[in-house]
Amino acid sequence: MAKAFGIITSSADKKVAGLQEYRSIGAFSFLGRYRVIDFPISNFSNSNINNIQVYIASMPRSMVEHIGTGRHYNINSKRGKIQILFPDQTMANEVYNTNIKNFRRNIEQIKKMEKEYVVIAPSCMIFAQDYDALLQDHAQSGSDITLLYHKVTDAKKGYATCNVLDLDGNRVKGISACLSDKDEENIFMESYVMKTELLYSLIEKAAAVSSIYSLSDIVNAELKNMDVRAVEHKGFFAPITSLRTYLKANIDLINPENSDDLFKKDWPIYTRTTDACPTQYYATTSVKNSLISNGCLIKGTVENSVIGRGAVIEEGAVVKNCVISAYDKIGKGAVLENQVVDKYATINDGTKVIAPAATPGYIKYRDKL
Amino acid sequence: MAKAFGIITSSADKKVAGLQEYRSIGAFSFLGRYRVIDFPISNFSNSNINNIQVYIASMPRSMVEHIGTGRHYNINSKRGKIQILFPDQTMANEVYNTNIKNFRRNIEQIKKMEKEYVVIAPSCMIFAQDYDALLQDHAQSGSDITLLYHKVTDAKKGYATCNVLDLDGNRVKGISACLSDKDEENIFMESYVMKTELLYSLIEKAAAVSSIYSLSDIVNAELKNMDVRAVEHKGFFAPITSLRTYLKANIDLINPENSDDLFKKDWPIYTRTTDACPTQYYATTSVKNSLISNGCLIKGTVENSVIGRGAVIEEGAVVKNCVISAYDKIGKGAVLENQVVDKYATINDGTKVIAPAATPGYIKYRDKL
Amino acid sequence: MKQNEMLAMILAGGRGSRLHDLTNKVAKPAVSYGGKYRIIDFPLSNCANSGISTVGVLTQYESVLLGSYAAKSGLWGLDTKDSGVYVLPPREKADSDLDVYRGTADAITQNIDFIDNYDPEYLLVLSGDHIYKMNYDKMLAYHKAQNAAATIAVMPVTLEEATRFGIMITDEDNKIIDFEEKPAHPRSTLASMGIYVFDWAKLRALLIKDKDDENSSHDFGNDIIPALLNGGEKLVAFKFEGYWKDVGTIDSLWEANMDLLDENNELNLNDPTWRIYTEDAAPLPAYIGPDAEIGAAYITQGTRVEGEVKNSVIFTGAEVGKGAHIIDSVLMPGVKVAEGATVTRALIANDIKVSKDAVVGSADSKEILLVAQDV
Amino acid sequence: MKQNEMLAMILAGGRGSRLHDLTNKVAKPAVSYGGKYRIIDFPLSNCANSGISTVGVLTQYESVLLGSYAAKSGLWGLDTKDSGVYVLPPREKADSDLDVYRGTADAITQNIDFIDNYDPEYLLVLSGDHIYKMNYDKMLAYHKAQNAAATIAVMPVTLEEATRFGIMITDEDNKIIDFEEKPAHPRSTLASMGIYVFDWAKLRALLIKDKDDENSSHDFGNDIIPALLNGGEKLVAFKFEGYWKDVGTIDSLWEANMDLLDENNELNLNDPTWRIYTEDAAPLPAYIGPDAEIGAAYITQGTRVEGEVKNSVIFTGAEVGKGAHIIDSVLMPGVKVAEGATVTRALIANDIKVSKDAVVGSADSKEILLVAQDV
Repeated sequence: MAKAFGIITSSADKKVAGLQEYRSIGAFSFLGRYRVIDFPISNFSNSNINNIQVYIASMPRSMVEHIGTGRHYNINSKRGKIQILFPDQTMANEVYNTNIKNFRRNIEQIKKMEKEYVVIAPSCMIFAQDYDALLQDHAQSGSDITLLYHKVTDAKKGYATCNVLDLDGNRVKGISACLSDKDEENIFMESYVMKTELLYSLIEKAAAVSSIYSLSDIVNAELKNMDVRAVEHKGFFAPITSLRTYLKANIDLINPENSDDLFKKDWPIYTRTTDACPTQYYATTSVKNSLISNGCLIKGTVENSVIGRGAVIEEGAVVKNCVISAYDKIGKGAVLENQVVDKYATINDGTKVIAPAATPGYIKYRDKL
Repeated sequence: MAKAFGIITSSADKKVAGLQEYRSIGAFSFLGRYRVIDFPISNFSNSNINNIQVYIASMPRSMVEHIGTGRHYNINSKRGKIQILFPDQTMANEVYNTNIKNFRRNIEQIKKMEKEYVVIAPSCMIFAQDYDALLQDHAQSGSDITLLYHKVTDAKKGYATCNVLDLDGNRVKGISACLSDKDEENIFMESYVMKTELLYSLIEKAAAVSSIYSLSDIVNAELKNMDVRAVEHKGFFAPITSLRTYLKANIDLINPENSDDLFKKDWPIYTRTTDACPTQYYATTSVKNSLISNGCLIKGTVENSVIGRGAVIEEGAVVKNCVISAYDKIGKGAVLENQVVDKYATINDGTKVIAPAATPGYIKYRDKL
Repeated sequence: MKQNEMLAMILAGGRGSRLHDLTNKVAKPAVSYGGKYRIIDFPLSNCANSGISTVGVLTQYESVLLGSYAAKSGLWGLDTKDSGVYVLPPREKADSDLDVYRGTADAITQNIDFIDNYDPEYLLVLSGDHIYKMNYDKMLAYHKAQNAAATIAVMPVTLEEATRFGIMITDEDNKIIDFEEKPAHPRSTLASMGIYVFDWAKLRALLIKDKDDENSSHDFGNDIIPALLNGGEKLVAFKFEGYWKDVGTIDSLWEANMDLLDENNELNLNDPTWRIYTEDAAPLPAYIGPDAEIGAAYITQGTRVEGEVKNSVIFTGAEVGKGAHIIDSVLMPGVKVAEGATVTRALIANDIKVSKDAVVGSADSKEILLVAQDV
Repeated sequence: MKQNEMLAMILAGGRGSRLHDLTNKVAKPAVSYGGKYRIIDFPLSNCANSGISTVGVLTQYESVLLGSYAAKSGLWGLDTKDSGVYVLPPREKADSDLDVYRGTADAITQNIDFIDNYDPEYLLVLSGDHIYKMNYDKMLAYHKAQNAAATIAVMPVTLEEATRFGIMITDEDNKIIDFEEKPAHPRSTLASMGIYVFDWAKLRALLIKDKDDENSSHDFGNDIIPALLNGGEKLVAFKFEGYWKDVGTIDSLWEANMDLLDENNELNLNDPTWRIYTEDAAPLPAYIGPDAEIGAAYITQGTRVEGEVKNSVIFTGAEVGKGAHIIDSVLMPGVKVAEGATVTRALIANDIKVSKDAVVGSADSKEILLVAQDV
């Protein structure tokens, strides 16, 4: 039993065009059969952190149904608990909807945890991390807070709403928005390890200073008073911060080199099963370099794409560099390139929708076109 | 498998002083170990209605945790589902927060049900009802809608926010607020059986006529165009519409004559277990005519009261005609009469809080006095 | 149906010896089928979908894997407060020594105490090794409407097939007037599917009588059904139309898998109103590599295909290397076919490795090749 | 601990014949205790609370109730994706006939195939009929820190009691240097609690050797522990302090229930950090009638008390009529004591009815009266 409880923040500050109108990023489907929230929850479960609070900013239905009581995440319901925590009321002015406000609203639930440490992780980033190891490392270091970061060499692309860490060795000197024109940056993975007592005091301090402070703001403001240390994360890392990065994260993981790095035998990523049957392929099909979920009927051509559960790709349809979501129907002779097609959409026979890779298209939930 | 799905409405129009500041009526604890929502869910489960939608108006946390995936209500998770549905956003002006608005927000989920009939029940009323029998009765009658009512002889007391049915035989002539000065009234139990298609059309009609129409308003307005029939409910019935009726419903059910009528062997009321151990009674105790949940320590005097899980009644304390909630501590020599004490409250040694039966007192969640 | 109005007992003790090496380590009901399922998923999912709450699984031979699998009652949603799947091997009792189940009826007799705990009105007896979808609730409704002592599900077979089955001779009202086990000259083509609904009280009395009958083989077909008929009880036939398969041999197991390649196959595993539930291994979706060639195929998640797959069924965890060819074959769970290998008209058993450039099976073989050792 | 690093096997085959009529129909681990529990809830809850995922329950005699109870793995939260409680009676195998478990070690030997499925590093062997709370994860940590082949939980007893136990003689580092079964003249007062952590690989090899040893009784205490000691393996004692009770007799079962009347009893079932989980019967809270007289008592939900209850434990579903007196007694589940009856120093078995004005037991009796038939 770990000495920590886990918090998964809502990532309400990230904005992904289209998809996010219908659910929060944590509830986005991912790689055909997962949801983004499966990654942080599985990380906690695999790290023996069995008391998990998932903070939700809005549109909770799909998240509540997906998480359930957490049995499918291997959490013993008697010894552990996945608790879903809701905001009081969403404020019209979005700047007020901070994670600090959400923590304060649910402070009684945080106090019930009775664990010495807290580990905080975001709901919008795809990576594997052993938090138990990080926790032990943190306790040994004697630091006040340990933050996790990932070194990237393409900082100009795709990290627009992320923060970066300014480091002096492994000491954190500053946390700021990723606006630089450098290629190399230390992207802050919005993951914290600290004593629960310290989280209480930071929540109180943040509220005293500014109503719009988030946790990273108050940590940044308090850097001079605390020993805040950074640990570098190695391995696959993909923040979901835009439609383009969402599509890219999916397509990058078709490559077994990437997926073998994220999905390890001793680090299972759990999800809810839907009991779909295997996928049926037809004599007319051509499938290359793709991930195909169960329950599909594939008659057409699929390349470099991720196909969700129960999708139908009709004869002569061509799907390239796309994420096709669950229960989509792609009609005969339709052509899709660089598209994210939301669930239950119908692409009529012969429809062609092609976008450049840098600015992929989004096709709406239940849309017909 | 029943041909109907079930809807449990939020009862957001009822106002219970105190308790409701912390949770909706469905999430109120009841008889020490239940919650009010256990009654409508168990009614559906026992009636073989395994697809259940629970509509929530606000403060969903405790309801979400209590309901979980519904296994404890005997719902096979593969064949059935308890789905929790949330409002879009609570409107500042409460008149807008109608059940029709909540249905419209979640209309896609209603459409997925694919059942011929719908049974609608309130979350705020305590009674047992075989909806499968009512459904068959409805189908045979050929009526458009069947409503359930209970005949009372104390209509002046405790039904203030309920509606009454104006009947001609079993034909419904009108639905109106219970404002009469008569003692005998037919209290409308906010339970409906109708075809799902009719519910769709009523939802659309209501929205077209008035933004503040609730389901009962539109049914009332359409009475002349439809065959609406009423069926009388027999047996224990207690609407939770005020602090007084909440206290009364609890205390009435201490009496085995009432509890034997509500809790029948072939009609179990399911709830979530908390794994509390049995209750410890001491040599100093005196307990008369009370219901005592598990996990309590009882040293003092308890009369005509319902005691929730894990409560402590210290030596010399006197508790009469009260609902003591889970984890309350009643200090030495404290005296409570006609009080509803919310959870985790502490009554200090020697404190006396006495109210008349007609206007019981409420002691706040986590309060110390 | 009402909670525990009808209890189901699945006879899952068969050795399935005609499945050769496939059943060395697992009982036949635990054999894999259809990419991701085990055979016993079918009766268990049928029970769940028919609203049955309590299921006993009567195991006997090599049941450790079958037992631990069936015990995961949540896989079929049968883990609510008052439901469950209970694995029931033979056991020692106060009044009798430990003994194997002597026949299908004896397996029920030895578990009368278990059944009595639930006090059901009806008992449903099923076989654990048939592939089909069936609503037992409808069968129960028929049983009640006919006011029968026992109802037996039957399906029409050809006259030739009829010689291999228990055959029911019925009158125009589906009342069973006679019964023949594997008749040389069948008088009817209605074959028993081994699916029975009994009035529990009547069956119980009969089983207790049968228990000490030294001339009895303690079998439903041989002893219990004839005894009911002779006793003048009303037995009726419940006609089933649809896909039903007893996968008793390697050929029939292969064939049952191949049936799934036809989009319009009668079994229709893609029916959202009657799902077959099974263990979910939580792997990635199927990875189809850049050089893969996929023809008509049935492929489940957790597989990696980098070669050619035509007219084949690929089970969870199976892998097909670059330049490998899988033709008219079934790769059971965990099979690894290395680069350049060719597999034709074969059924490769669980976790078998086919080495680089190996050639397995042939297009001309009459029988399907079972590969149960690494090649 | 890591998933399946340590598997637990609970020996639950005891006939418990000294519990007389209480174990006619149920195995001893299924006997009721403490108002709402069964004895086996203790090792199972200890497993759940210690982070163990997979538990085998080795049943033998009259196990239908015990088997269906333990199979409800969700009661202890052991029904997550990769956890489970598996009921394992003796079973027929390809290479051996159906046979009872010949001893505690043989019960494990016959399930080596089950254990191998999970490939654990350590095996925890427990008894299914002891009442205690223990963190096995701490015991495992001790086992690892000591780098032992086996770790045995021991507790200090009096010299007199020591003659009834397996006694461990240890050096100053808790290393076991000798072992004596029920010694007439004990050399130590450290009694084995029948709780063992083994390195699975070492135990496995030893069990396979022991299996065919005709001189072996296939018992952990008699054969396996001595064999390890003689083989020069490091065995260490893990000292337990706290409440532990083997309720082998009616007197000790009554006593263990009476222990709960002391608010400061060492077992402390009211500890929120180490709950004992059990089946929840979903009844109403305890109803205490207008004329009831309650003294020191331990009463669970689903009971109705309208008479006097003093120094007694009242189990789920029990009822005490008006003017009845229950003194120094235990009413097991479902007991109905009618109006005016008096029960003193008695243990009334499940579902027994005590009729109007009956007088049962006496304040002067030396032994506790077991009432197992309606009176």
